[in-house]
Order: sequence, then structure tokens, then C-alpha cells
Amino acid sequence: APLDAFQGKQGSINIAGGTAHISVMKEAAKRIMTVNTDIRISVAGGGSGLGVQQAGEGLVDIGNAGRPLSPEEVEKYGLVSFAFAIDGVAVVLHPENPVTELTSEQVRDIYAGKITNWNEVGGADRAITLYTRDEASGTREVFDGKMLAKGPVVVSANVVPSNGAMKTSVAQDPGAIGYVGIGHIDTTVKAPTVDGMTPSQENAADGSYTITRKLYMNTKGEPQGVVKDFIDYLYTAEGEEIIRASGYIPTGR
Amino acid sequence: MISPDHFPSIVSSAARLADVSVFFGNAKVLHDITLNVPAQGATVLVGRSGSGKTTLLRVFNRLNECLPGSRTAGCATLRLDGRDMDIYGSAFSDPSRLRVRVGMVFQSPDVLPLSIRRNMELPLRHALGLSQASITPRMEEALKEAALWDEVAHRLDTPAETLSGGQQQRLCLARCLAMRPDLLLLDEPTASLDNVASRTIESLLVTLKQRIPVIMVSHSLGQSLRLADRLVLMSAGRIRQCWDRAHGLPDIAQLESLLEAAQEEDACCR
Amino acid sequence: MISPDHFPSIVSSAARLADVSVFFGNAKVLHDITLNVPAQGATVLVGRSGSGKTTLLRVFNRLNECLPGSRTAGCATLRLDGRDMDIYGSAFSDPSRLRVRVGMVFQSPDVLPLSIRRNMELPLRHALGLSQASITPRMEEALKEAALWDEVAHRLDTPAETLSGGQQQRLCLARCLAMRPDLLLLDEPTASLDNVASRTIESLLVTLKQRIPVIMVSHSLGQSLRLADRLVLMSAGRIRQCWDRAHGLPDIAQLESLLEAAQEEDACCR
Amino acid sequence: MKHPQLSLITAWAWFSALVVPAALTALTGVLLVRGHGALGSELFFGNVPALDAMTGRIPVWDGIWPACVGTLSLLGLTMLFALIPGIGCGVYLAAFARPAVRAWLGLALDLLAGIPSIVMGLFGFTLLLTLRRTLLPQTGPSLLLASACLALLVLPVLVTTTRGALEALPRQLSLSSAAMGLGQWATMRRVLLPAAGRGILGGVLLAAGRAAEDTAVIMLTGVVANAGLPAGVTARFEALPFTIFYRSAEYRDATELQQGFAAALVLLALSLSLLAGARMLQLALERRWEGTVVR
Amino acid sequence: MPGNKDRIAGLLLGTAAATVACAVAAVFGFLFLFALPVFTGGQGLAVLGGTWQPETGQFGILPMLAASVCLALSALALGWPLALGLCCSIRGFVPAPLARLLLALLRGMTAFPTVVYGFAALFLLVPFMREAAGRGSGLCWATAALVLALVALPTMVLVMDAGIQQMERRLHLTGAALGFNRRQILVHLVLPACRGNLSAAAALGFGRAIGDTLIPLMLAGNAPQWPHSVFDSIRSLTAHIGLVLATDTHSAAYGSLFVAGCLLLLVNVAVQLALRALPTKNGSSATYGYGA
Ligand SMILES: Nc1ncnc2c1ncn2[C@@H]1O[C@H](COP(=O)(O)OP(=O)(O)OP(=O)(O)O)[C@@H](O)[C@H]1O
Ligand SMILES: Nc1ncnc2c1ncn2[C@@H]1O[C@H](COP(=O)(O)OP(=O)(O)OP(=O)(O)O)[C@@H](O)[C@H]1O
Ligand SMILES: [Mg+2]
Ligand SMILES: [Mg+2]
Ligand SMILES: O=P([O-])([O-])[O-]
Repeated sequence: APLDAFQGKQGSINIAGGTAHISVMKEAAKRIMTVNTDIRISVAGGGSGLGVQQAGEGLVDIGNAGRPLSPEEVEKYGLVSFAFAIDGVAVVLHPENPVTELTSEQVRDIYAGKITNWNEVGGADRAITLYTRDEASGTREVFDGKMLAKGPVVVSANVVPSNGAMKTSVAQDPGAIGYVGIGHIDTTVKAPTVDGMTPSQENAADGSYTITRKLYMNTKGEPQGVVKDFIDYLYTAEGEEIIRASGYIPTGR
Repeated sequence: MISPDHFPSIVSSAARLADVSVFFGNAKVLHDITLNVPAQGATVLVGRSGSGKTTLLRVFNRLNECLPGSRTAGCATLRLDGRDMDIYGSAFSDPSRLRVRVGMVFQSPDVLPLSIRRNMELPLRHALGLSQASITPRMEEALKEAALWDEVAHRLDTPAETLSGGQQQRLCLARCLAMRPDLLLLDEPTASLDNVASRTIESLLVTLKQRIPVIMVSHSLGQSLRLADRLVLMSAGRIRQCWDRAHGLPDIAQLESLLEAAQEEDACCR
Repeated sequence: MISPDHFPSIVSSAARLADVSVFFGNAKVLHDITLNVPAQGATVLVGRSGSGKTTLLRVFNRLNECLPGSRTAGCATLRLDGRDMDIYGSAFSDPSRLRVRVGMVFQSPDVLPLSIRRNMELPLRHALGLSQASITPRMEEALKEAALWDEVAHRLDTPAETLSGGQQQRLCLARCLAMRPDLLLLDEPTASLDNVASRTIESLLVTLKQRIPVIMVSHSLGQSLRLADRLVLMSAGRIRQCWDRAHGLPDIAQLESLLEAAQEEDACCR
Repeated sequence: MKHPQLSLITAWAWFSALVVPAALTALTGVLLVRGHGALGSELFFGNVPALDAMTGRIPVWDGIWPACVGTLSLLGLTMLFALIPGIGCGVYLAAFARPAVRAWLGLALDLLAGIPSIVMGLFGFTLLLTLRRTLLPQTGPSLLLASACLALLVLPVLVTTTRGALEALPRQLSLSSAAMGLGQWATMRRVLLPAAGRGILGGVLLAAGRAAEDTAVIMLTGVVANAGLPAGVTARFEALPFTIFYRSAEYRDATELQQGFAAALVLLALSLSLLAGARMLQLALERRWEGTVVR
Repeated sequence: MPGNKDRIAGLLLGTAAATVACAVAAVFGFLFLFALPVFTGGQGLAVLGGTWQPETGQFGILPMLAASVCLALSALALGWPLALGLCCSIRGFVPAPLARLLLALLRGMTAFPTVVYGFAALFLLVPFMREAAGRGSGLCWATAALVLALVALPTMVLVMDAGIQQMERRLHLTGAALGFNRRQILVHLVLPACRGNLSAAAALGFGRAIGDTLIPLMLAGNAPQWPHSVFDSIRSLTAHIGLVLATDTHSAAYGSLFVAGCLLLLVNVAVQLALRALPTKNGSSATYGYGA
């Protein structure tokens, strides 16, 4: 079994960064530590920026990011990236919002503050409340680049610090619009189609939904010891099952 | 020696206590006191420490109620506006309405941490509700009456705490007098002063007691005998003996031996 | 009247001050005091309030140093173990070693908020470092000496604060005596007590002063004259006059007028 | 009425006396209503058997047990670091320091007291970076670092309450002790400290309360969402307040949310029992020092 | 020997004090050192600008400073009068049993974790504010200010009450004998004499409100805009630090966080100095004893 790789080993793995990754990391860590308590794994969030920063500074062993590393980051820190899953980034609304389809232009205008009421895009007469992510977010970077085409975001948009917090906020606010990794979508929020594309992992995998990104694990230099074992584990069949269960499509190595 | 509820020389009485007892928690501190306070002159309470003098004094302005655990039983009346009022009755459901009519000076000068002027004005304004126009003349008059005006007139706005002990005590007296009380309670007003300062206060009291009935406590037997029109000896929460100047006060030696005799009784209450 | 540094009747002296001045901040509170305290009997300090009596007393156990901003100049010696020791000198770089030899009783009874027993034991154990075995008999002996044993023997473990004022004051005295001091300082030890209680303390002092040299402050002129073997009149931080019982003490009236005369001088120091 | 000012104040006093408890009741009510269902061994240990979880034989990933242990270790370590310097400094300021030292150190402490906890966390983080670049390249965020920063955060509370409690004692108490021949330290140790015990303990309590509830400092210095029981002082750890903060945003389903509410209840209970326990300790200590028997 | 003991004790205690002093110096020193490169690196003025838009290279944190100050002041404006009202309640304006209950409640509130307030408010107050405002998300200035007022309340009450209790004990017999009732004593004698405690409580409350991270982070919405309306989403300096810490250690955004930290320190220094400059009689000991 894949977990046999950890037999008789010991050491610690500290993981932090992208909030989209957490459920995968946690489940993997749980399984590993259950068979071998000598391996200690800690999992934290913080956002992709934190993952890159802390892995770069050597504060964690694996720094997760929901975006590719920039060439400067690779050069400055000597980071090595391991993509392990594909995730789409989808616009999400409150489930009671009647709007079911949007165009990317409408999304851009909404985030730019040109459209301020849902009735301008076929919804009820209700003010739109905007939610965006913090500066360190990989999800935000993908959304800004691929959905908004680097268009502006009004300064009055609420800022939330994680994918989970985004889902929670949108789920509570009838006028909300926000965005999360597709893996986070459940019944508490609703994802409208964008330009006719339905956000789902299948569509993200087969390319019919284009606003996608990969999820990466980053290490400073080539991974060693249990850290390498951990990364390898996520590429085994059992690892891919975990990734799928969290709502992502495994990429394989 | 005469009976406490009948001083022969009494023309009219300023206050009367009938069977008044005071408890602190479960301890009975005053035992069924019956006392008649004449409308003229000074009534002086003497007795060992802890015999209940202060407590008795506080019966007259219901100040015992401000101490935790106290309870007062019995009947106490005060002559106000020509009528005998039950001070523990419904007429004074708010005891502060009684206290503005009864002035009290404590053993140690309790000036407020304010200027001299504000010390005088504060009770007049907020307890009596007087207007500024009537406050200023009252203040001056009271300070003169307490023989303090000349010493403080030029420094009314300095903190009262910068006055000497004797001056502070006279300020407290003046503060009472400005309220135009119907009865004056003095708890060892010269205890914390040196000889010379006490003499000043004493001579003030001699004139004052002509005008306002005074009940005072004194530890100094000499002072008691100098000032008293009536003398009340207390021990262990009871009135032991009363004298009247008209019928002859005891001398110091006599008083001292009486006090000493009371020691045994006090010991058991400790 | 005699000179302060030479009492004719002195056989040997317990303490000597030469040109001692005490400052609080910039204020000079004692001015070049020179005083010779005989090894026998009581030296009583009298004077108006604020004349520096307490401060002078505190010179002998260096307690002024515990008050913020104080400074002492001049020379003070104490006779200990047959030698005259400079108490501000290097022999007492730690003043608490001096203070265990000099007992002090304050004006208001300063019992610690502890049981009676712990009040007695605390200084014996922690200042003298005695063992429990030697503490218990010392405590009993001292309490007997202070005429308190019979009253407290059955309640040694009750809070000392439940004692009466007079009892508390005697407890403080007993606490000092248990330390077997070479000099006893008493600051108005009966000021907060009633006549009878003061008499008890007074009669205690009469026997005590035969054994231990006593320096005491008193506000009561009567008491001063009863107890004093030497009388020192202070005003405005200076010694004005000294008397010796052997050469005749003044009478009360005389003393009072002297005090009153000192008033002007004091007024300028207020 | 003659006193309109008084009636106005009376109305306001009643208003505050009603509105504050009402607000508090509403907030705790939410926790109780939505969280009580999750109180149970599942909340603490997930699906791991309680005994295995407590001994750490099987790591707990879905319960708050590691967070509880983490918070308690953090609290213990913090107090270990803070108590002695805090109380020592308070004593020094109250009795031993020269006036100039007192004024400057007092100012410094007031400034320290005003430092926001996130800034203290930031300090911890910069300290860590500096240490890594210089003396200790292997260090990382840890229980040790977090409790050291927390100790700094609560230090001024300890110092000021100790100092205040000592300075509030009657001056006569120290004069009497000195006159009895007790030295400066003996006076402090035997008389003043015990007499001020109540106030000092109050300060300790306040400090412990802050250490137990703080999130911002540890967020930057070593707390993580999942780590199991603390593996040592140099390892990362879980802590209740952070768990609650994390759950409030990251819950995946209704059960996890309910557990978040329940965790908040647990932290609340922990803090309040700390308060109650200290109060009892205080009464016992006072009785012992006074040497009086109950009658 | 007792003398030696004293010397050793003085030395040890002095060491404790010196440790504390070093710690204070270290905290200030580190933060200023880390903030310095921002200014020497030429980004200084950018950081002290009025717009935060990292995409366009604008890293101004002044809106956050304004938000922090506004938030703290409004929390104080809500909390301080309530604290005063509660003090009045406790000291005689409501029946004694209720007063005792209130005091116990307030003592308990000091042990009430901030995160618990934030969590409960997220599900109770936020939806309510959203409906009340009729716009926005309910995550706004007003929500955070309300909860912060509650957070800062018990400390303020206890500091005020420490002084009031002491003063009342000193003055109540005198006042009563002059014919004041208990409420008049409180209003006319005790409160004026406790001004030191009242302003110390305000300073403490302000410090608590401006220094809190979780409440604004969870409840204020975190939009980096200038505060205009109480229903606006705003970002405090503390929340800003929490949010931006995750960025690249060499970016200007990262540098801004040390400037934010220093700004918070400076505000704190200003409050402390202002408090010291206030003419108070018993101010020096005003903040003490609230733990008792
Ligand atoms: N607030 C109180 N609570 C409980 N007991 C009290 C209180 N005030 C006085 N007592 C008790 O009542 C008794 C009488 O006290 P009171 O103060 O009236 O005596 P006193 O004659 O004025 O004594 P002194 O001459 O010392 O002032 C004492 O035994 C005292 O212990
Ligand atoms: N701790 C202190 N700080 C500053 N000044 C002081 C201090 N103690 C005493 N003084 C001043 O020293 C002078 C003498 O005070 P002292 O207490 O010795 O007088 P006293 O003769 O004992 O008066 P009393 O009879 O009122 O006790 C006074 O003017 C007083 O103001
Ligand atoms: Mg009395
Ligand atoms: Mg004196
Ligand atoms: O996965 P995130 O970087 O958007 O938190």
C-alpha cells in the first residue's frame, strides 16, 4: 500500500499556504499520522503568498500555492513546484439569487463598480455587494488575470482572507458576488455560468471551462526524506482519491 | 443625677428618643435609649471608647444607615418648624431630607478634596438647591460665624486640604452652619487638634450653643465640663447617668472614677 | 530650664544627637538638634502640631529614611552593648539591624492585619531570626509585661483588629517589648485612646521606664508632666527649652502659655 | 423633581444596566443555541477513542482536544515566562526603584501595555526572521516563540497590578514593619506581598485571561490549523481561539459550524473556570497568611 | 544576614526590571528597524499615501490609519458612556441585587475571549446590520464598533469603579451628613473627584479598541477605503497587518506592514503622553488595582 513508504520513518512536515489546498493536505496528513505517529505533520492556511514566502524563507517544508510561481520567486528562493491538481475558479452567488448566467464582461463591470444592482443583469432589485480576496491569494491572482483581464476592482469591495471565508460570506449575504475554487462550491452557494461555461471540475479538466489554475506544492530545493514521501504519496492512487474527494481533478506527475 | 427623659430645666425639647436600639449585624450596640434633648444649650456625651457615643449621635441624622449592617429600632422625634416629626417615619422616607436639617461635624476634619469655596457651596447648591445669588452671602456669613472668614477670605479658591487642622475643622463647622441646621451634632470636634486650636473651637461653641441646640461627644473631661449644659454618661450602649448644669455637674475626679467603674461592663461587650 | 545637651542628673546617656538636621525634599524640618538622652527614665517631647516631634523620634531608629525625600545630617550615637555607636555610620549600613534594637510604638495602634499570635511572632521570627521554641515564651512574657496576657490568652488566633483600641495599643507595645529593645520610642501612644485606657498604658510606662530608656511624644500636657523625667519643648523644628524633674518641671499653665507663644513661629512654617 | 440632572443619569444608568447584559445574553445565547448540540466526546476527539486521543496514541484531526491541550500548554509556558519578571518588576517599581527609574520604567511599561497584540505578533515574526538569519538558522514558529511573545504582551498587566496593589497598601504597614526591624526584603516578603496578595492575584488572573484568549500574537508565531497534540516547545501547535477563528470561516458543513460554536463555548467555560478557580485560591491563601481560625 | 538578603533581592528585582526594560526596547527597536528599509528604499512616501492598490503599485496605508482611528473613537464613544452608566448602576442607581449581578457579570466579561465575541457577532449582528442598513454586507464599521465597544467595556468599568469605590468610601459619610443622598454623592462628589480614573479608562478603552485585530478582521469587511459612512466596509491597520503578512517578504506591500505596526505604536505613544499631560490628582495610580 502507498502508506507503507512511511513505515519506520520519523520526522516532521510543516505545511502552510493556499487555502484551497487545506482539505487535501489535512486528509493526507491524517492518514499518514494514523499509521505512523512518529511523523508529525502540521497544516496551516494563510494563502498562496504565505506559502511561497514561508517555503522560500525555509519556515515551512511545503508551501502551497494556487498559482504558478513567478520567475523571480523561483530564482530568488530556489523553489521547486509540484502541481498535483486542477481547480477552476468560479463566480459564486447567494443560492437565492435568481441570476443564473453572467458574461465575463458583466463580471468585469460588476467588479469595476459600473454595475451596482442585480436588476441590471437580470436579477432582483438589490444592491450588489462585492467580495474579493486578500493580496496574497492565488485564487485572486487567477481571477484577476483570467476573469477580470486585469481590470480594476473597486476599493469598497469586502476582503476576506480565505476560500472558506469567501464561501461563508457569500452564503450569508443575499446580494453577494464572490469567487472561490470550484472545489469549495457546495449547496450553500450557487455558481452561475460565465459566458455559457458551466463551472465544474469535469469542464475544468476537459478544458471547456477556461478559468482554471493548478494547485502546487513548493519546496525549497528538491524535497528530502519524509517531505519527499509526502509529495510522492499524493501522486499515488490513494493520493488521487483524496484529491478527488476534496473536489479537485488530479493532474498526475 | 437626674432621669434622662426629664431634664428639670427643659423649656422645650429639640429631640426625643424613646426606646431606641441600634444593631450592627447581630450585635446590639445601643440598648433602648430614652433621651430628651433640650432646645437650649449643649448636651455632652461622655463614656469609654466603644460605649456607643458616636452611634447615638448618628441616630439623630440617621447616619447609621450609611454603615453596612445597621438597623435602628424605637422612636425618635425631632422638633422641626414647630412640630415634632418622627425622623424614622414616612415624612423622611428619603433620609437626606432629614440630614440637611441636622448638621454634623466629625472627629477628624473631613473637608472635601475641593477648593474652600466649593466646599461651602456644594451642599448649598445640590443638597438645598439654592441659587448662586443666595449662596454667596450665606457662605460669607457662615465663615464669619466660624471665625474663619479673615483667615480664608483671600484664598477661597485654594484647596481646602492646604488649611491647617484647626482651620479645616472650623471649615467643616462653617459648612454645617451655612445649611442653617436645626440641630448640631459634633463628634469629638477637637480630638485631632492641639491645645491652642481646640481652645478656638471651644470658644466658638460657647456662643453657638446659645442659638442652636448642640449634641456633642467629647473625650476630654475638662472640655465636657466647660461646655456642657447637660452631661450624659454612657457605657456599654446604655445611658448610665445624666447631669444638668442647673442642678450641678460632677467634678473631674468623680467622672473619672465613674468611667473606670464602667470598665467591667464594657469588657463583656468586647 | 537647662541646656539640652547636659541634663545635670544624667549618670550615663542612652543616646546623643549632635547638630542633627532632617530635610524633606528642600524643606528643613529639624534644625541642628543637639540632645542628650539619659539612660534612665522617660524623656518627653511636647510642642505644637508640626513642630517636628515625630520626626525627631524617627531620627533615633532612622525611620525617616523610609519616607520619600528625607535626608538626615549630623551625628547621632546610641549606647549599645556598653559602647556608643554611630547609628548613621557604617556599623549600621543596614538600618534594620539598628531598628531591632530600638522599639517604636505609633500614635494609632498599627497592628498588622493578622492574628494576635502572628503579630507577635512575625518580627521575632523574621527580624530576629529566633526559633519557634524561643518565640513562644518570649511572646507570653511580653504580653504579660504589657498587661495584656489575661485578656488575649484564650483568643491568640483571632484577628488582632478585633481588639479594642487600648488593647491594640498594648499589643503594639508588647510586640516591641518582645524584641527586648535598648531604647523605646513612643509617639503619642495614648492619643487615640479614652481616659481609662490611657491610664492603663500610662501606669505600664511608669514601671517600664525604670528598665528601658523611653523617649515619648505626648499631646496631653497633664500626661507629660505625670510621666516625664525630662521634658523637651519643641517648636518649628527646634528645641526651645528643657526641664529636668530633679530641678523642677513647669506647671500646666506655664507650659500652655509657652506653647501659645510658639504659635507665631509655627505659623510661618505651615 | 428638583434634580433633572439626576433623573437623566438614572435613566442612563438603567439603560446601560439593561442593554449590556442583554447584548451579552444575545451573544452567548447564539453560542448556546447553535453549539450545545455538538458538546460531547465527538467534539473533543472526533472519531478517535477518548483514551487513545488523550494519550496521543492516535492523533486527533477532527476534534478540539489538541487545541485545548495547546491552549493550556501555551498558557502554562506564558505564565512561566511572565510571572517572575512581571511580579518582580512590579515589586521593584513599588519599593526598590529610584524615582527617576520609576518614572522611565513606568512610561516604558505603559507603552508596552499599549502595544496591539498583532504588533507583538509582528515583533515575534521579525525576531524569528532575525534569529534565522543570524544565530539560529534552524528555528521556526513554535510554542516557545508564541509563549515568549504572549509573555511580553501580558507583562505590563502583571507589573502594573502588582505595583498598584503594593502602592495601595497603607504606608503605615511598611513603616511599622521597618520599625520592627524587618529589612526591606523581609518587609516585602512577610508583610506587603501577602497583604497585597488579592490585588496581585487579580493581575495574574487578568494576564492569564489575556494569554488564553489571544489569537493575533500566536497567529504570526506558531499556531496552525492542524498539528495534533503539541510535540514539544519547538513545534507548532493548535490553540482554541485560533481554532474558533479558523472554524468560523472554514467550516465545510453544518456539523463543523456547530462544532465551532461548541468550541467557543468550551473556550468560554475554560476562561470562566480560570476566574473562579483563582478566586478560591485567593481566599485560601489569605486565610493562611493571616493565621486566623474560622469562628 | 538580612542586609545581604536585601541587597540580593534588590539586585534580582532590578534584573527583572532590566529584563522588562530590554524587552520593551527590543520590541520598539525591531519594528523600527524593519520599517526603516521602507523609507530608505524610497517607498516611504508611497506607503504614506492615500490609496491601496497593489496591482497599480499604490501602497498607501493612510485609509487604514483613518479607519483604525475612526473605529476606535466610535467604539469609545459607544462604550465609554455605557461604562460610566454601568458604574453609576453598580454604585447605587439600581437596586443592590442587580448591582451585584452586574459587577459579577463585568468581572466575568474580562475573561470573555474576543474571538468568541467575533464569532457570535458574525452570525447574530452581521445579518441584523445588513437588514438595518438595507445595503452592503453587514460587515462594516458600525458592526465592528458595536462589538469593540462591548469588548472594551469591562476593563473601562473596572478601572473607573476602582477609583469610584475608593472615593466613595472616603466621601460617603461626609456627603450623607451634608444631606446628599447616595446618587447625589456619586454625581456631585465622587465622579468629579475621579476624573483621573475616567480619563484613564478612556485611554485604556481606546488602546484596546485600536489594538484589536480579530473583531475588525472578522466584522469590518476589510475594504481598504477611506471611511465615509458607518455602513462602509473598512480595514483597520491591525487587520491590514493580518491580511498582508502573507505576501512576498520583499514586496512593498510587505514593507507597509511594518510601517503599519509603527503607526500603531506611535498612536499608542501619543495617547500615553496625552494622558500624562492631563492634569489629574490621582491619575498616576488610576489604572492600578482593576484586577482586584
Ligand atoms: N460600622 C460598624 N459596624 C459594626 N459595629 C460597629 C460599627 N460602628 C460601631 N460599631 C460598634 O458599636 C459599638 C459602639 O461604637 P461607637 O463608635 O458608637 O463608640 P464610641 O463611643 O463612639 O467610641 P469612640 O470613643 O472610640 O469613638 C462598638 O462596640 C463598635 O464596635
Ligand atoms: N513625610 C514627610 N514629607 C514631607 N514633610 C513631612 C513629612 N513628615 C513630616 N513632614 C513635615 O515635617 C514637619 C514636622 O512634622 P512632624 O510629623 O515631625 O510634626 P509633629 O510635631 O509630630 O506633629 P504632630 O503633633 O501633628 O504629630 C511638618 O511641617 C511636616 O509637614
Ligand atoms: Mg466615636
Ligand atoms: Mg507627630
Ligand atoms: O488558495 P488561496 O491562495 O487563494 O488562499
